[in-house]
Amino acid sequence: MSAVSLPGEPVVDVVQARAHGLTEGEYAAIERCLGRTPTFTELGVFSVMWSEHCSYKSSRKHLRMLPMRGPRVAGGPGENAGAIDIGDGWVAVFKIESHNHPSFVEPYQGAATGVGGILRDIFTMGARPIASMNSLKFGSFDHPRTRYLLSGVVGGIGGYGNCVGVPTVAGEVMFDAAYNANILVNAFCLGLARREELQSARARGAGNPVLYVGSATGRDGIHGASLLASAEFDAESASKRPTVQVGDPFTEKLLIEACLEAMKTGAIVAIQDMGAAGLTSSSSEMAGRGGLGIELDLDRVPLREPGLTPYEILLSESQERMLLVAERGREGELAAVFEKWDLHAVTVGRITDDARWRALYCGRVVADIPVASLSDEAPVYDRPAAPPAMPMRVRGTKKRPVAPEPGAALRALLASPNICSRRWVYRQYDWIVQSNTVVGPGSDAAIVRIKGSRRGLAMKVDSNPRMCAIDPYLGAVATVCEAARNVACAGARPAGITNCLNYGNPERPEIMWQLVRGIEGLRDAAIAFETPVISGNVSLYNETEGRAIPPTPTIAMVGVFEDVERRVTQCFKQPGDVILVVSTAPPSLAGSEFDALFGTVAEGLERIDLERERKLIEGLVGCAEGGLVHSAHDVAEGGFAVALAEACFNLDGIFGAEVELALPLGGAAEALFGEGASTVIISAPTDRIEAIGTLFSPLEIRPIGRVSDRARLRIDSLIDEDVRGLMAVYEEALAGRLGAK
Amino acid sequence: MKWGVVSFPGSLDDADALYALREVMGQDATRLWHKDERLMGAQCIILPGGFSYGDYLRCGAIARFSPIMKSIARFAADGGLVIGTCNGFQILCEARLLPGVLVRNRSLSFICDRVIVRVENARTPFTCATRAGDLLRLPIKHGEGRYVAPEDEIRQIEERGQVLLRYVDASGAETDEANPNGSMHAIAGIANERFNVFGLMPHPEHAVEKMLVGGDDGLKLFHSVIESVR
Amino acid sequence: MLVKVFVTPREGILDPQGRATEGALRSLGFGGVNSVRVGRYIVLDIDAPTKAAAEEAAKKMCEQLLANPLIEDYRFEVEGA
Amino acid sequence: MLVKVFVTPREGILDPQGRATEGALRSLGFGGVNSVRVGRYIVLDIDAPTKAAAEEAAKKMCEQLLANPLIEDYRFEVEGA
Ligand SMILES: Nc1ncnc2c1ncn2[C@@H]1O[C@H](COP(=O)(O)OP(=O)(O)O)[C@@H](O)[C@H]1O
Ligand SMILES: [Mg+2]
Repeated sequence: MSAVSLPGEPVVDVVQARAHGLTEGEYAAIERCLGRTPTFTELGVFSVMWSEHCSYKSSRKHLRMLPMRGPRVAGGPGENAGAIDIGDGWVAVFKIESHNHPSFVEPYQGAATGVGGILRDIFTMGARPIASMNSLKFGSFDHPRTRYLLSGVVGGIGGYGNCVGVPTVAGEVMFDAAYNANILVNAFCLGLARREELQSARARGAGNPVLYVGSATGRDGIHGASLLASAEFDAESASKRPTVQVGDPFTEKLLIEACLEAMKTGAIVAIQDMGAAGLTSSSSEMAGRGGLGIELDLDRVPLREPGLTPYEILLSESQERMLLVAERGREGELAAVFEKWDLHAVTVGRITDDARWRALYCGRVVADIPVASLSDEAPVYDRPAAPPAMPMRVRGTKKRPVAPEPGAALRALLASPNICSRRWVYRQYDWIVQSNTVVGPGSDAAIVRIKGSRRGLAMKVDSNPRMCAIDPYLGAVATVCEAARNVACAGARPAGITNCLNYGNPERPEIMWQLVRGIEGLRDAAIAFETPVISGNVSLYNETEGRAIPPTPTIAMVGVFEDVERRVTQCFKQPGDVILVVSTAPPSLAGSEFDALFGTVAEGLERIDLERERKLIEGLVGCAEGGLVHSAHDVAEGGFAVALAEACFNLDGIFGAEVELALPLGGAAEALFGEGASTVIISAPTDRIEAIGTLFSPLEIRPIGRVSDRARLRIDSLIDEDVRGLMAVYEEALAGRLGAK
Repeated sequence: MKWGVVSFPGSLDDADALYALREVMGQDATRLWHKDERLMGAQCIILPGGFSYGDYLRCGAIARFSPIMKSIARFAADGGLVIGTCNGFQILCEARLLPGVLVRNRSLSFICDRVIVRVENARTPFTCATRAGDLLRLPIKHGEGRYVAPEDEIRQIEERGQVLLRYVDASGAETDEANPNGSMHAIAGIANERFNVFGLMPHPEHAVEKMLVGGDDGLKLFHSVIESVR
Repeated sequence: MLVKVFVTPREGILDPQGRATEGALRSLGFGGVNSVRVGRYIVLDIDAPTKAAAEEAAKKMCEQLLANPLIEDYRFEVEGA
Repeated sequence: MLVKVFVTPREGILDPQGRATEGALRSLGFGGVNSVRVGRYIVLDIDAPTKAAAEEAAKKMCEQLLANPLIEDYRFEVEGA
C-alpha cells in the first residue's frame, strides 16, 4: 500500500530531507526502502528514527565489543534496560541515561524529565524502581550561569524523584570550566523484580490491540527548528510548539502503580515507554523486536490540544506516556486497572503480521514503512577515528607556581567544590522513602537492603573526565575501577555495569577516537571484573562553538551482598585500630584536583594493571565477608590526605589519625594528594592484619598508623590539623559558596 | 490492634507505614483506599506522607475532599485515633481536623535529614510510652513543613499542651539551627484539643529498624498508641 | 465565562517566597523595591448562565478549594459573555 | 508604585497543576468547568519617578526573574502615583 502526504504539507525532496538533518545518502536509502518518495510524515519518522539519538549510528558498531552477557545477566540487551540476577529469585534492573541538552536549556524541567524518562525505562521492564542516582557536571563554579544551573538541576531531580517516591541514594557532582557551555546530567535508576515477572517490549500476536495510557499528547519536543522554517503550513503551530517539556511526576507515580498492577493480570504482551520519538519509536521498536507489523489509528490518540498533525502526533515527546500490546479480548481487564488509578487506556492500533509500520489519519494512510527499516536496518557508520596531534588537557588556571604547605593544601582541597561535602545537594533529595536505605549519600557507595531477604545492593556512579582528557582509554579503565572500588569498599561484590558515554561530535576523527578508546577501556575493565555491561546510553555532539567536552564516560556499578549485615562504611569506628593502605600503583598528580587547583606540571598517567585491580576488589569483598575490617574508604578526588580526613568525619563521634609515611620533605605532594592509582584506606583491629594481608596478596598492605580518639589528623610532621576544623571546612564549603544555609 | 493506612493518589509512605506496622511490629494493618468510605474497623488511622495529588495547588488541599476523609472526620469526632505524618499532617490541617497550616520551608527548598525532637507532652495516646523531655531522632523529608498559625491560636495550643513534639538540638535546647523549616515555636507535631488527632512532620514509620538510616526511635510513638488502646 | 482568581498571602502572614524574590531582585540590581508578595493566579473557563451565577460559583470554589482562608486572601473577576 | 504581575503557563505547555485543580473542582461537584490554568500573582511595591519608568522596570524584572520565558507568559499592570 502507498501513503499520501496531506494537503498543505511541504513537498518532500532532498532539501526538505536535509532540513530534517538527513544526509543525501540517507535520503536515497529511504527512497530505496520505500520504492517511492516518502510522505512528509514518513520523512519526519525516518529523520527521528535514523537520528544519532535513536539509531546509535556512530557508536553501534563499537558498542558491540562490550561484554553484555554473563552468568548473572537475566535479560537486557535489546530491551529498555538490563537486568542481573541478585539471588533469591530477585533481579535488579538498571540503566543510566543522559539529559544534557534539555537541562542546559531549562535546568529544572530538563533534569526532572530526565529522571522521569529513566524511571519509565525501568518500570516498563516490570521492575519497581527502588533507587536513583545522578552524575552531574557543571562549568567552573565561578561561571555566571553555574549557580543557576546547579540549583535548577538539583531542584528538578528532587522535585521529580521525591514526588514519585523513589529515593535518590547517591551520585556525583563536578565543576570544571570544560563544561561551561555544555553541562552533563546523567540519571540512573534501579528497579527490583521477581525474575519471572520481567516484562518484555517484544510484540507478539497479530491482531492484538495496542493501548495508549498516560498523559495526552501535546506539541512538546518536536524536533527540527531548522525544518519549520521551510514549512509555512505549520509556522503557526510551530510557534505553539514548546521548546521545553514539563514533567508531571504525579502522573508518573500513578503510571508506575497502575502499570505494575496491570502487569500482574498477565494480559500485557509487551510494553514500552514513549521516550525519544515518542509514539513512533515505541510502536516501531516493539513491532520490530517481534518481527511483526503495527497499525496506528492516529485519530484515537488522546490530544492535549486540538489540531495536531499526524507528523506532530507521531513525533511528539510529551512525557508520562506508555504504549502497550494487550492480549486480544483482555483490554477491559487492563482498562479497569488503569481506571482505578484515574488513568485511561485507549486502543490506538493493532499488531499486524505484514511487518509494516503503518499510520492512519482521517481514513488516509499517512505512513507505510517496512518496520525493519526503522530499527535494525537504520544506517550504521564506521566513522574515521584518529588521535589528535596533541592530547587535550583539562586544566585549572594556574593559581600559584608552587603549592602551599601541605596543611593549607589539604584545607583548600576539602573546600574545593569538587571535593567538599555534597550535603547541600542531597539534602534536597528524599533518600529515605521505601524503607530500604541502609547507607545513603555521603559514603563511598549507597546501600539498599532487599526486603524479605538477607541480601542487599551497593551502587555508585563515577566518572573521571580529567584522566579521560589525558588518555581516553586509561581514563575509562580508571573510572570503572573507581566505581568497582566504591562498591567493594562497602563490602559488596561488583556484579554489573551501566554506562553513559558523553562525548563531542563523532564526525570529528579525534572525538571518534576518544569514543572508541573509551569503549575499549570500558570493555577491558568490565571483562577484568567480570561485570557485564547490561545497559547504557550514548550522548554525542556535546560541544558548543566547536569546543567539545572532555570525554566523559559515566559508569554506574551495582554490587551484591549475600548478607547486607556484612557491609562496611568509610569512617573510622574504633580508637587504637590500625590504619592500613592498599594500593595498586603509585599515585600521580596528573589530572588531579590538586593539579587543577595549584596548576603543578603533572606528568602522564600510570598504566593500570587490571589483574592487580581485580585483586584489590577481591581483597575488599573478602575482608567484608570475613567481617575483618571496621572501615574501608576509597582514595578519590584529593588523594590520600583527603580520603584520610573523610575517614575521620564520623557523624556519631569524630576520630583522629596518627600516620607515619616517612615522606621526603618537599616532594610529598604526589603521595598526599596524587590520584589515579587505586588506593584504599582500611581500619581494623591489629590482630587482623595477617588475615587481611593474605586476602589482598600479592598486593602489599601497609600499616601506616592508628585511629585515635584525639580529633587530630597527623601525617608525619607535614600535616597536623584539628579534625573538627577540617570537617567544618568540608561541610560548609558548598552551602557557604552558595550563600545558603 | 487494628490499624488503617490511607492511600491517596500520590501517597508515598503508605507502603512503608504498612511495612513498619505489619512486618516490624506484627500489627494488624489494612490499606484504606481514598475512594472508599469504609474504615475496616481500624482503631487507629494513619494518613501517610507523600505528594497526594502531586501537592498541586496546596499540599493536602485536594486529598482533603476524598470520600474517605468524610468517614475519617466522623471517626475523629467520635474520638477515634488519627495520625498524620508529613503530607498526612498537611491534609489534617487543610481538613481543619488540626489547627494551623504548613507552608514552604524557610529555606524554600526540600529538606531530607535526621532531626531531633523533644517530647513536650507525654500524657497523650501518641506519646504515653515516652517521658516528657525525651529526645527522639527522627527523619524528615518535606518542602512544606513550616508550621504557622495565628499568634493567639498558638498561645492556646501551647497552654493546652497540644504541642507534642518540638525541634531541638542534641542537648535538648531550642535553637534556630535546630529548627529545620522555621516552624513557629519550633513545632514539629501537635494534637487537637481532644488529643485523639496527631499531626507531625517527622516520619516515625521510617524510624523502626536500627539497620536503616532512620534508626528506630519512631517505635516509641507506635508503642504509645498500642499501650493506650489496650 | 472567564474567571480570574487572585490569591495572596494574608497580611502579617510571612511570605518567604516574596522575601526571597525581593532579595533576588535587589541582588540583580533593581533599586527601590519596597515589598514583594507572591501569590497564585488561577484562570478558569466555566459555563454559567449569568455573570451572577459565575460569581456565585467562583466564590464557592475559592472558599472550598482555591484559597486557604487561614493564610490567604482571595479576589476574583468574571469576564465575558 | 504598585506593580501587579500575572504569570501563566505558556499556551501549549503542560500545566499539571491546572489539570489537578480542574479534576478536583469537578469531583467537588462544580459542573461546567472547561479549563483551569494555575500561575503566579506577584505584587510589588517599587519606587519609580514615573509610570513609564515603573513599567520599564517591571518588564525587566519579569524577563530576568519573575517569569520563565521558556514556559511562561507574563503580563503586568502598574498602579498608583
Ligand atoms: N548529585 C548527587 N546526588 C546524590 N548524592 C551525591 C551526589 N553527588 C555526590 N553525592 C554523594 O556524595 C558522596 C561523595 O561523592 P563522590 O565524591 O563522587 O564519591 P567518591 O569520591 O567515593 O566517588 C557520595 O556518597 C555520593 O553518593
Ligand atoms: Mg567520584
